[in-house]
Amino acid sequence: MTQPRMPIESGVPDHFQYMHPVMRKNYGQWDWHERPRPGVLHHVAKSGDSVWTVRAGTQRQMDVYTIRKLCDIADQYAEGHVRFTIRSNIEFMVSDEKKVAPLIEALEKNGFPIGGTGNSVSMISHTQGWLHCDIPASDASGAVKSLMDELHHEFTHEEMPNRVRITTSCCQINCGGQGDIAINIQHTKPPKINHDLVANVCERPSVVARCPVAAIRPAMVNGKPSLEVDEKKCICCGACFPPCPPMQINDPEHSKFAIWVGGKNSNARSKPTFHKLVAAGIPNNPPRWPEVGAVVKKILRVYKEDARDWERIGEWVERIGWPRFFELTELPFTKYHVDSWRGARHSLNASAHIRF
Amino acid sequence: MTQPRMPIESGVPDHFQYMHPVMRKNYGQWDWHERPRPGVLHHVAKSGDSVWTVRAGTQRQMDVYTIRKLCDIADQYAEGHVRFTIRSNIEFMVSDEKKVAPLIEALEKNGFPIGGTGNSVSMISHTQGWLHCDIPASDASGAVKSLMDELHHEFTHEEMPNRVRITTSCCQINCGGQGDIAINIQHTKPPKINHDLVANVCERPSVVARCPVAAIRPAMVNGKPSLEVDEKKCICCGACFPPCPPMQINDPEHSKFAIWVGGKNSNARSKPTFHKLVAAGIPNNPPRWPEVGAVVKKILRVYKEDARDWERIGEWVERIGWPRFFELTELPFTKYHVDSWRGARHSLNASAHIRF
Amino acid sequence: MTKKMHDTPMLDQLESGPWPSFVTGLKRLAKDKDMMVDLLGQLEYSYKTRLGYWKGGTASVIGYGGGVIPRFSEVADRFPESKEFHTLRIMPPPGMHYNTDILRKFCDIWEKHGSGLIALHGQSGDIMFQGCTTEKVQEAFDEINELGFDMGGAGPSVRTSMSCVGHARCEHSCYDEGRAHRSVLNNFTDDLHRPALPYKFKFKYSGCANDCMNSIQRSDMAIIGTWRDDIQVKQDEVKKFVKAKGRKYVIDNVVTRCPTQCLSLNDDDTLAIDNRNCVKCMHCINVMTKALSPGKDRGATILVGGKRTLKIGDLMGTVIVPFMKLESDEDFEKLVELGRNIIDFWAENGLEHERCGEMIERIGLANFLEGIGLDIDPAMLANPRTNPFIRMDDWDDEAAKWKARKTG
Amino acid sequence: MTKKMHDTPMLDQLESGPWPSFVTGLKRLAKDKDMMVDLLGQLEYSYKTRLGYWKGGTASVIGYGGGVIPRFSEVADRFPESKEFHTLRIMPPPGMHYNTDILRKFCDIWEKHGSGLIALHGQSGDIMFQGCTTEKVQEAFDEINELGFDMGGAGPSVRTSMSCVGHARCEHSCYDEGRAHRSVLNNFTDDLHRPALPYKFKFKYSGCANDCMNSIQRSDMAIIGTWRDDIQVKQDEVKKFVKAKGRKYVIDNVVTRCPTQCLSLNDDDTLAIDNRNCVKCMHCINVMTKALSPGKDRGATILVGGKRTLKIGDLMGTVIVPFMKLESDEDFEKLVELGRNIIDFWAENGLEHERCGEMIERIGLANFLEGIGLDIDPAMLANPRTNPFIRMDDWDDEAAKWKARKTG
Ligand code: SRM
Ligand code: SRM
Ligand code: SRM
Ligand code: SRM
Ligand code: SF4
Ligand code: SF4
Ligand code: SF4
Ligand code: SF4
Ligand code: SF4
Ligand code: SF4
Ligand code: SF4
Ligand code: SF4
Repeated sequence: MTQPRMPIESGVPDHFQYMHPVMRKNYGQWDWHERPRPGVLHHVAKSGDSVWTVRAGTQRQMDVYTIRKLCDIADQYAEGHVRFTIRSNIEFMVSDEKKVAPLIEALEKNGFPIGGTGNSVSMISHTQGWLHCDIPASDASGAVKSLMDELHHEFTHEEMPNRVRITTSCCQINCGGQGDIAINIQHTKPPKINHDLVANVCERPSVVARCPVAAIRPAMVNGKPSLEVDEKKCICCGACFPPCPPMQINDPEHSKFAIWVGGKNSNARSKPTFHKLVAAGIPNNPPRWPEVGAVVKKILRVYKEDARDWERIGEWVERIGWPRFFELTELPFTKYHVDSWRGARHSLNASAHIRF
Repeated sequence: MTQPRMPIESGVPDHFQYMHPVMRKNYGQWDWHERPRPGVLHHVAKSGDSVWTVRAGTQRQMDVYTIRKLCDIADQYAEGHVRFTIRSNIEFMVSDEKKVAPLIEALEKNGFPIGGTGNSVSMISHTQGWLHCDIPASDASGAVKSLMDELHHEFTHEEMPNRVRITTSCCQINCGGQGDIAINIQHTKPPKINHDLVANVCERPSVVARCPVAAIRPAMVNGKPSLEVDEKKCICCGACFPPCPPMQINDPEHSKFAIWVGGKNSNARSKPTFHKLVAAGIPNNPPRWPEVGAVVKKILRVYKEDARDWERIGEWVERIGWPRFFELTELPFTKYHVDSWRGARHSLNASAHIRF
Repeated sequence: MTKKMHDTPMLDQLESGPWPSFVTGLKRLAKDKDMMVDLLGQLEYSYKTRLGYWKGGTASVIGYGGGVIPRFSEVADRFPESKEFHTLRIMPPPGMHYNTDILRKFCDIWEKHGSGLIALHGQSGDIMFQGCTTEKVQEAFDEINELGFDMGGAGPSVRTSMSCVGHARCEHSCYDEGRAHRSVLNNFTDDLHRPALPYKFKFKYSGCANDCMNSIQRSDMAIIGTWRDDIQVKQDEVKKFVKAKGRKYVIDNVVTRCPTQCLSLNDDDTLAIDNRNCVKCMHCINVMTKALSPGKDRGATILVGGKRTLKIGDLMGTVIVPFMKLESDEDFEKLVELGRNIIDFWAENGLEHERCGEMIERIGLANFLEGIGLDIDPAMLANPRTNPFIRMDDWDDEAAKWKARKTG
Repeated sequence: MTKKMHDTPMLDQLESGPWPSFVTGLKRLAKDKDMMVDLLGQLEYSYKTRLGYWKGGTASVIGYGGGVIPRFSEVADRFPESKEFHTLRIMPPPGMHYNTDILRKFCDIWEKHGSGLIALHGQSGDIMFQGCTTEKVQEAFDEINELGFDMGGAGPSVRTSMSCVGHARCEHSCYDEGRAHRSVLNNFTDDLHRPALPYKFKFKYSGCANDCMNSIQRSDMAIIGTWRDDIQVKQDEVKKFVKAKGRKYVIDNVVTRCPTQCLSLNDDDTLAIDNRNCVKCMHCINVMTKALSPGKDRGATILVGGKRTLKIGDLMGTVIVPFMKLESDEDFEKLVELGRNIIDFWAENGLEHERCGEMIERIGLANFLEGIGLDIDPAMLANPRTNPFIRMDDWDDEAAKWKARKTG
């Protein structure tokens, strides 16, 4: 037997080797930019150099044929360099404005939508779902595809008051993070325990420790060491499931979708904010999740009509107030919107500020 | 023996019987007001009636001679009616503008300062202290008198950016409430327990329950039931002292003053806010507490110079930022300013918003 | 009468300076009252040793469980004449209006039965007759009571209440504070006079969001005036104001200060108001008192749970009724009933020494509202929850309730 | 190669519509790969039953403890060819720049050893080579590694990092994100490849406060560009902008949107900036990209503790270094050292499965700062404490420290 190959612990590779030459040349020396049209950025360096970027949507989970197709386009119409954005959009850089139109044409012909810039709805942050993850209650690829189909116009046009960043998460862990709109699985029933498996599969003390509300107790069931859940305490968060798969939280019926709005990571104008619950109890309905799409589109429509330029969704609601948000979106307001977690008092209206 | 007299449970008396007739006549029908000079309000009713109010400071804890003197003035220069404000200022109402000047003259001659209106520093909210309370670590009457002596000019003039409402509290219970500036006792050492007395005086279980951090345990000391305090946990709040006087929290040396700014009850512009710690470790130094006065005056001076019209102290700091507040006031910033209580995360800077 | 004054070198220093001196007042009383001679002595002793020397105990009047704050001296051996120095808390009229006649009567009674020291007023609003022996408490109270004044609150009870001058002299007032104050409090005299609640419960009444009574933070139930329709604008007065102060002043001090950016100064110096987004904060009305006034459809917002700091940290009151009309007899009855429901629920569910706001923090606002039979409303929130930590398997039922309310 | 496709009526519906379809991609791969035939079968089965069928297990490469996400099918009896479907997480270059050459090489390797499915990129930034048997993991990795790419993070370790396009193409960029990214990460390869920390630890790099990497909320340590001096203004460009857009547009969209009201449009259409109160939020610069730019004295703000929701609720990162220069070699070494100190302290004091932010919440920011040897600063706070619940008998010493720092 040969020596096993030990990894070359090279870490993060050098980016300059792959970077478009104009970007490399003007690294750290950019001056300003403009958006000639949706999906296109024009950056001007202090040296006077320009680079045009064309941004296109992808399905993220790409087969090699799709990637090669994108490479072909890059080689033929761009200058052989691409980059990807945090939202799995692909960007082609060209140093000559004339190359922009043919590039766009090639991309569109091959089914890649051009957009995602400025005040558009960009690609939805994508997680794993049934395709790969071991804990999902829904699918990410399918849900994102369905939603992006519906939001195609909003991706390819810049008609929103400000950019809209949507995230999805296929379990309550929320690998998708905060979003202007976040579409997240919300379990609504405590886990059902498969007692036969607990003894073998779970480290019981660490599962017990994982529960945020101490609802899990070690217990003997049918003479075997297992666990039991205090269903009155359980907040159905699913935290017990990854370390202990027999604590089955996923349920075809009772794992629902919840929709949140007003998450914001940027510091522009207002400080970053977390997203807030606005709708729940939405069925997990593959392959196209029409009920989810309906709520998202309703929120987007109202935002588009009512918000001022540069107002992100959360900033807009902050100005018009939550009562009006629920009125305009016609979403039901329930006791579940009222925070009951630690520090809930910070979310109450501790003022006489009310809009009527 | 005669029958004991049972109380007439009359409750809150009718206010109309004591109200100035012009106010009674125009009850609920006022139209607008102006402040012709500091300490004087002119209210105009929809009927066209006017009432002039002259506001004067008092020592709150008044001897009957002082009260009778005020009554004499009211009878001679006003129209026999007065009211008191929430800040123990007295108000004389007259229906004729001509009466204002003589009234002011009489009040001033008798040592009652005219002011407390508009953008002045009004009378400090007054608590009991050593004069009457069973738990004070300082005196209220003396501290308020000393401070108001120093702030006399600010009471009689309207030179602040907005009104300034100062509160004092002679123990950490804080009967004085929130203030633009709050001057509160802050204990700095855990209570010393007088074990001999505990058995007789304290209901031990309720004292244990009163401690916010569960630092008190029942214990046997010298064979007698007593209590012990976990000094590592104890936050020196003094909550155990009222129900259990042997838990001596008051200390001539270690009960210090702390100063807080930015409390605001009104909803004008910004929502109401709590005051925030800015200075501590200030000696409890009767009879004139000069160190307290020095800090308060420093804060007021900077506020007066730097704030914009209508900005309350908290709103001003919110705009200029806390680093600049500490810079301008030259108050030391310490780790104790960093919240360590439940929900402390809400007080951290969860943004990249920083002024340099 | 003749007792020699103690040396009070520290207190003496408090006789100088421009502010009225309580020490001068105490000394004047001490001329006739030995009790005050020793009180001054004890106070000087406190100043010197930097410690207090009062302790509690019992003192009361027949028929009532509270309202007298008993004080016994721990240094009575040195200062025997002030060994008892109790305070009577007496409820003031709403708005703290008096005529000289009633004040003089108070003075006479207190000169006769007490120390002669009266605090106007305590931080909860009471007239505090301070300094009385156990023996004299009853007589003093009887005479005060005969004047039409009643005992205030102390202990775990409904407490004395305060209301702003409001309707009596303030153009901002959105409801009759005095009527609300008396309607509610005089329905709770039993809970006020006979302490039997988990802890204290305070009502405070402010006629508008300026909240001159600090109600949001210093009362368990705050009644704050507001309105639902448009701000009343006298555009001619706006123009005059702009003319007098200048456009820049108006923009910098009014327009840009609106918390929801709903003001805009038109080119013709009139003011445009986006009333839909006005949060009734009062600022613009405060600045332009002649030109602007609250709307005509007035009432109050009710907030619950304010208190100071011990033992979970300060609490602001938070909205539980966004708007309540306060005009008809029925309206005021509803207000009383609301207070009653809250106090009943809290009396049943509050722990010992747990204020209403602390209970709400413990059980959650939604449960509290359910307990007192109120519907939830988004106006009660700064924002909906930001965490998913909640079991909501009956979402559909809850959603249906909202829809029924909206259509019904 | 020849395995018959399963019926996938539900997935088939995802082939329509304007957005690129992953199903079409999977089907294309299935033409050559039986693994993908069964993968589609299992996925359709998930769609039908609305349940997932993957479980964890072990898969790794020699020399590393993490970076492969092992997936074994629970329905391998029905779909045997995809019974193993592991993912290799591979670290991208900063800014995710590629040329077609390297992408094509990835495709070739993955076509050979894996399923042919590559995700660009994972939410943590990894290139995810998805779908590999246990057997092939090593070979695939070896070839990728030979291209100069290294394994990403998984498990309780330092994780793969992301940095914005920044210096490469963005005029807002306040420091060299790529350099910072590589300097730090490549000093933590051991902690990245051999999971031995309490939990995951993520670094993210954004060149300015727009935070295009979501670093504040999605990383344990966020490095966000900023500046200390005045915003650079080209007043002639301001004038052009005002001319093009109109004064009203500029006032409504720039001036009134500044969070600290430090902008004012002069009468001559130039812009006045109160730089002292500017909080570097980026808004005005975003709107007037040609006229305004960050100042010249640039660097970064460091925030620590961001993460998503379990188990105490979402945490934002909070400031621990208001400003750090990032220019010289020493500056970057200091950044690495800071990361090292934080990770060391957390490794020692964090509980199992406790993120750094959760630890800070538990022990308090002041203790954390002391632990890592940083001085406190008011810029770290939204506001000082509002409660008095703290023992501070060594206030004087602490005050002296501040004074020494200020004068020293
Ligand atoms: C390419 C990308 C960075 C990268 O390295 O990949 C990027 C690039 C730019 N961002 Fe971004 N942002 C990118 C993700 C983000 C994100 C993160 C996200 O999408 O999850 C945010 C934070 C969103 C949030 O708050 O949750 C983000 C918040 C901003 C903002 C702040 C907007 C605001 O008002 O809140 C700006 C400023 C602006 O556009 O005015 C900005 C501005 C820009 C500029 C204009 C910077 C520049 O001068 O080059 C770039 C072009 C933007 C455009 O699309 O018009 N970028 N930007 C990312 C593109 C994502 C995509 O494909 O859609
Ligand atoms: C007399 C009094 C009510 C009473 O029933 O006793 C009162 C009376 C008025 N207040 Fe007040 N306020 C009174 C205590 C308060 C308090 C409570 C306190 O002092 O602790 C507050 C809340 C302070 C806080 O936020 O903590 C208060 C916050 C206001 C405000 C809001 C100011 C702001 O911008 O935040 C206004 C509006 C204004 O003046 O612009 C106001 C306005 C007024 C007006 C102008 C209302 C009117 O039109 O008549 C009255 C004359 C004010 C003046 O002094 O110039 N009043 N006012 C109180 C006088 C106290 C004193 O002797 O100093
Ligand atoms: C007299 C007064 C201060 C003054 O000089 O004005 C006062 C004095 C006392 N207060 Fe107070 N409080 C007074 C208004 C307040 C206020 C202000 C208010 O009502 O708006 C507050 C803050 C608001 C609140 O309710 O939270 C206040 C919060 C407290 C607390 C803390 C309550 C809490 O829930 O945290 C205590 C402690 C307790 O009750 O256990 C307290 C306890 C006390 C006791 C009874 C101390 C004790 O346990 O023995 C003091 C009796 C002093 C005495 O010898 O007369 N006092 N107390 C005020 C009542 C006079 C009156 O009836 O008008
Ligand atoms: C693959 C990926 C989603 C995707 O499709 O892009 C992902 C997938 C998983 N995440 Fe994640 N997370 C991914 C980015 C994130 C992010 C976003 C980020 O990094 O910016 C977050 C939120 C930020 C954060 O760190 O809080 C995130 C928060 C979590 C958490 C919650 C951590 C917490 O402290 O609350 C878990 C649970 C855990 O680690 O115990 C988790 C756990 C997982 C696990 C390992 C589930 C598990 O326990 O088995 C998932 C493996 C899926 C799979 O089969 O590959 N994942 N995860 C992302 C990583 C790809 C990559 O390496 O590039
Ligand atoms: S959100 Fe949940 S199910 Fe989806 S990839 Fe992340 S851990 Fe897996
Ligand atoms: S679902 Fe969450 S709350 Fe319920 S038992 Fe599991 S970990 Fe605990
Ligand atoms: S603040 Fe404390 S010491 Fe002062 S009166 Fe109130 S309870 Fe007594
Ligand atoms: S002072 Fe406060 S924290 Fe300390 S033992 Fe007493 S009640 Fe507990
Ligand atoms: S609270 Fe409002 S109504 Fe009452 S006195 Fe103050 S300003 Fe007038
Ligand atoms: S009352 Fe307040 S919120 Fe309403 S318009 Fe005036 S300033 Fe704006
Ligand atoms: S974070 Fe700032 S520097 Fe980086 S790409 Fe976004 S806008 Fe440019
Ligand atoms: S960067 Fe933000 S805070 Fe600074 S001047 Fe511009 S808008 Fe104001």
